[in-house]
Amino acid sequence: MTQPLLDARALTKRYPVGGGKRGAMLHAVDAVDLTIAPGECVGLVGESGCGKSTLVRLLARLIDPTSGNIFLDGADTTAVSQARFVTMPDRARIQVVFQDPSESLNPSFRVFDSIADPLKRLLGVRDRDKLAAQVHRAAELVGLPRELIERYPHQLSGGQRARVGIARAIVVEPSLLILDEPTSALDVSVQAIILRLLADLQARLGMSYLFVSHDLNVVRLLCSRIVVMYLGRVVEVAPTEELFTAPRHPYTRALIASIPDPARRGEARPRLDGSPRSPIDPDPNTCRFYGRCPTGTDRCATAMPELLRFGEGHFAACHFA
Amino acid sequence: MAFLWKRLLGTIPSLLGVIVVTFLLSHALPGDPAAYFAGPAANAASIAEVRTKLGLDQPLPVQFLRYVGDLAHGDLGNSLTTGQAVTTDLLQRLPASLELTFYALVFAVALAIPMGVWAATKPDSLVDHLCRASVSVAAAFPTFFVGLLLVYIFYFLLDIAPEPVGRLNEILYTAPPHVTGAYTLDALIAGDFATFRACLAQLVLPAISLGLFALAPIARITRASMLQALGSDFTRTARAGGLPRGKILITYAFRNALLPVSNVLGMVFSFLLGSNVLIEQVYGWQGIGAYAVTAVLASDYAAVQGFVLMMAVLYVLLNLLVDLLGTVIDPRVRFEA
Amino acid sequence: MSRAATLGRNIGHAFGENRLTLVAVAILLVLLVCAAFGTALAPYDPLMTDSTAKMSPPSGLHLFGTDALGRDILSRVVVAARLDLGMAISAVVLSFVLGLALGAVAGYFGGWADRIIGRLMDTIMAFPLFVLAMGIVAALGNSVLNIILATMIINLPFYCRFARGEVNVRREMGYVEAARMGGNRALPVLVNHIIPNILPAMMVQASLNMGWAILNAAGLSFIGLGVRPPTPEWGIMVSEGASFIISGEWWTFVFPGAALVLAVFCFNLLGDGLRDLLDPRRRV
Amino acid sequence: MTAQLTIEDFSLVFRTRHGTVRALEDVSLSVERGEIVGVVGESGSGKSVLAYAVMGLQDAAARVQGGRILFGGLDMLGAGEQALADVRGRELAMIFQSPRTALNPIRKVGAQIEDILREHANLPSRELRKHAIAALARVRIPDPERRYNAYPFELSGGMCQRVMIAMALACSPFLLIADEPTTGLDVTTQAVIMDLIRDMSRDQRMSTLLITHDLGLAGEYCDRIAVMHAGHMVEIAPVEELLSRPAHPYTRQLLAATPTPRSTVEGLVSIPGQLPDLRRDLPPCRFSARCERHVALCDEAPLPWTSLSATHLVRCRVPL
Repeated sequence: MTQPLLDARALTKRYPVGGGKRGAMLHAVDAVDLTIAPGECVGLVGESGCGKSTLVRLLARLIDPTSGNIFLDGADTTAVSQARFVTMPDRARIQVVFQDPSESLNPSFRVFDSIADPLKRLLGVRDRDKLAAQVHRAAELVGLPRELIERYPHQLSGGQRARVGIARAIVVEPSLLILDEPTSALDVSVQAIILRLLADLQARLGMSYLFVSHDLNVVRLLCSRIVVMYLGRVVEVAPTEELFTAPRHPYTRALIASIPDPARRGEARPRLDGSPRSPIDPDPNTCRFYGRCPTGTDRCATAMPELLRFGEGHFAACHFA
Repeated sequence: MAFLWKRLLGTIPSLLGVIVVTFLLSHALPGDPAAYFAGPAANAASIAEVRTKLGLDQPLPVQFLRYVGDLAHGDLGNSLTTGQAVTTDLLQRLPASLELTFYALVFAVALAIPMGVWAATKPDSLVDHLCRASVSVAAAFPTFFVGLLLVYIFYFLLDIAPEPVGRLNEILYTAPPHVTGAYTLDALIAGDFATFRACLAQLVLPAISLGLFALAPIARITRASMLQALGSDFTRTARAGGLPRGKILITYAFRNALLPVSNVLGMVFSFLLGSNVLIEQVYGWQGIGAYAVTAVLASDYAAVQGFVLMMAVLYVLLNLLVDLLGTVIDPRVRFEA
Repeated sequence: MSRAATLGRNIGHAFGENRLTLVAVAILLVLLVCAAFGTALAPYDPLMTDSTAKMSPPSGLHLFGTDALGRDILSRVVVAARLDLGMAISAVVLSFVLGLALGAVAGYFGGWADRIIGRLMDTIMAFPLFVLAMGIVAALGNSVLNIILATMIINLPFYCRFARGEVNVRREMGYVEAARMGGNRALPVLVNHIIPNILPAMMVQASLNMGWAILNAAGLSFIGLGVRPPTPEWGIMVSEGASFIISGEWWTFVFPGAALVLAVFCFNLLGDGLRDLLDPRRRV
Repeated sequence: MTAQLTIEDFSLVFRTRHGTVRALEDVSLSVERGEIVGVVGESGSGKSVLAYAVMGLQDAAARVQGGRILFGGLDMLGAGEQALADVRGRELAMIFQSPRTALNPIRKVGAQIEDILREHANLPSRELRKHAIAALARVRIPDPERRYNAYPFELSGGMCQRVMIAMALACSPFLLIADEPTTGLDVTTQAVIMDLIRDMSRDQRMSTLLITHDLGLAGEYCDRIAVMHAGHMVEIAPVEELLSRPAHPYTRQLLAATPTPRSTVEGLVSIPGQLPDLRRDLPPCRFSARCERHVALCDEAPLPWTSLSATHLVRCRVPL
């Protein structure tokens, strides 16, 4: 097997909460393992509050993990703090496209400056002509018309802003592009354009993608493998088709059953009711899904299920998978 | 009850900060306090004696402990001008200031809240514009200038207000027997309505001058938060539920609008207590503000420090009250504790 | 369309719609001219006493009348603009800069820096602010410089808290995280990406705060702190005139008081106008 | 069947500082007893404006330009504020998106339901609490007695939406308007809430108008779907027919742009161009500038409705 591009091991992030209960910790991300091969496109799904955003920020080295390591081409990036990582050459290799295009661009920067800033900072491009050439090339790649380059974000439409956000991320030619719900704020007609653009870019530039979304229908379009998170933990990893046809974890099943689908009108499908357990100081010996799970038994309350292999690239963390 | 205790404990850092600052102020005095306290006729020996007596030769932390120890005994030192203990002086004059501030606050709130609500229910109407204009104008007038203008107009020109000689014209009336220290209240307790009216008459102009400056922020925030509440999603829900207008206006909009209003009350108290000093000066009011001004001008440091400390403690307590009011209005605050 | 043109249109809009703001700006310019060239503009020497013209009411000779020492009140009011506006502007500028710096650090880094700065500001806010200013001037000594310092200190929490809040909100926004992804260290993120975007709102705060700073400085001199007679200053002039109310010589306190009101009112109007300009709901 | 709600040639504009926005033009739609009708469109299509207009809750800047809205026998546009308030909450109810902010944050949810009951249900005061708890129980809120005393901030988003539904259905209305009721909720919660809305309307023979941007969602839960584009209603048809044989070019493209469990990224169609600026002069067909089937006839006003069948209407000169 080739060396993965990104290899996260036992990644954990905890936040202290509120003064009252001294020492209480919010377990945002709990011992997550994740690998992404070069040129691979991995999807990450889960409900809000499941730790997707925290995991994205950890992998992007915007925050430091409480414990665990992130290897990039075998080199441990977590050996230095994120404050120092900012100036390392590897910084350019992981970039993020952020969720809301309207707040992911600096309102006082022109499009040109937004795209040029990482070039100057990360690659040290100073020469004006070279800078302009690279900015224009990135803009062209994302299909941004030339006349928009000198505009401010508030003069652009949502779709155009999304393109600028992508251009800014790919201009430094990253190896891994993390897409954090890149289309959730867009209308479907614009979403379709952006999704096609992303597929096209990946084919042309050969980057790896980590595509984060709450919409399984969107994730499956681009990704060959999908990671499902629940309350800070990975509960299932599987190749896309297999995840949809043979989901192992009860949460994944409920998630798939919840996708609105006119083809299955009126069918009685399993519903997932209630709300997740508290992420604050959860019992390490209880499955996080216990209590909401349709199949949970006493065993789930006393032993945390581990991720077990169920086939080629298919893992699930459930005693009854 | 848990949140009550939490709030009470929460004032401790503030009080501590206040004590440290007043201590630092007294030790940032230019020149030698010992020489100052020893008086003009002192020689080197007597100054040294005073220094030892006051503990000024000790290191700062020791002096601080001593300062805190004195405070714990209610000892704020002696005033040079009155010759009495500063604590006695201040406590004697405090009711006068509190009474004035209270009436000013009542005046401001009673006028500002209906004004703000009215303006918000008719945005961009004449009423709204008049409200905003008058509020802006009121905010621009220095309290001391308003005080003087009112005296000039209502006392000198129109002669309908009593002479600004403080709480009571003692040539015509005698002060009511001391119970609470607030003259209007004491006069009522004594059943002396003539004195009560006289006290009230004396209070009208200073209370209005003082209250006018508090009017603007309260009216402004009432209008703004009322507008916000009326435009909020939950007001829309109430309308979609076909609730009557009065219910929407009061139970839904106004109760929510009160939250930001109670939040600016802290700032309003800061204004009121500060401006109190100026108004007492203008009206010859025998409160702690006027006392402080005299002390400042006479370089009576112990009195000034005592005054600053007392005002700060008063302010911290008032803020605590506002905080508790907030918890009554907003369940979210209660549950945080 | 360039951003400058958009801004220009917005400014035109705000002023066109709100003539009052324009008037306020014009009056402020006049006051600033008085502050800059007061001595040259004033018809008389503001300190010159004239025993033949004590307490003369406003007339063609003395538009604002004269005071108890026969000094021309108009000249004194005009010349005082420099001191009054000077004290307020320097105090506001100081607290703006210091408050922005402290607030930005507290808001961006959080942690213990935030706790220390927050505690410091809480301590200042624990006092009724005018009372604290009195205490500071009384302790540090009776001088104009100390009035500025005291006014600066009591205004500091407003700027610090405002900046902290604004920075804190932006810290997690996409464009700031993108700037960090793009290789910006903490300082460039703050200076290039965050602060330029909060400056406009801070300026509005400053212009709204200016009137209050003027009132504070004038209030301190009214009770006899800081400025000493015979220096012309609005607060102290009102205070000097106060003793003549009972005898009806209104001009001695009305004109300097009116100057104060005018200055404060105009700054408040300017602040309101600027706020409308920035308000996203009105900008569309 | 009798129509519970009839909207006929309804037009509405917003007067703004920057010109008059022609938000809705000649919109017609009817909702039968017990029917679930979806109004689908992208942002800016006017679907929410329509919902608010039906409730009589439109913005102060809105001006009705023409048409009628009939609810039962009541002319909603001509009715006074008092008549509207009588109907709202009792016969006509609405639920909103972002349920957390749509509930009064400082009032117990039980009290908020009681407010509605007190106003419309004609119950003695001591019965209110019992009925409020029953309303909570009806929307399958576990432990309703305890939830009665909860404040909105103590409940999850999904739970708040159930409270909203309980409030809306407290007086068994004839028509429920649901404006993007599941936007911002997780997909699992969305399914639960939508099932609930469907079951409640089936059980009580209540008509439902579902406003959504999600064709998939409307496709699963509605009987009929109306598609809106730039303030026009462009197509109305029963669900199966609309999804399998869309007649309006916009509907077809919208369908092709919406990812389903069977779509591929190559198969995704993107709709060229943008929504027209509703403040400008507009052609009779507001989709014409984006339409590949555009012919000269399209620019001739007025744009008629074409009936493809008794139930399938399309507003296009050259339907598919």
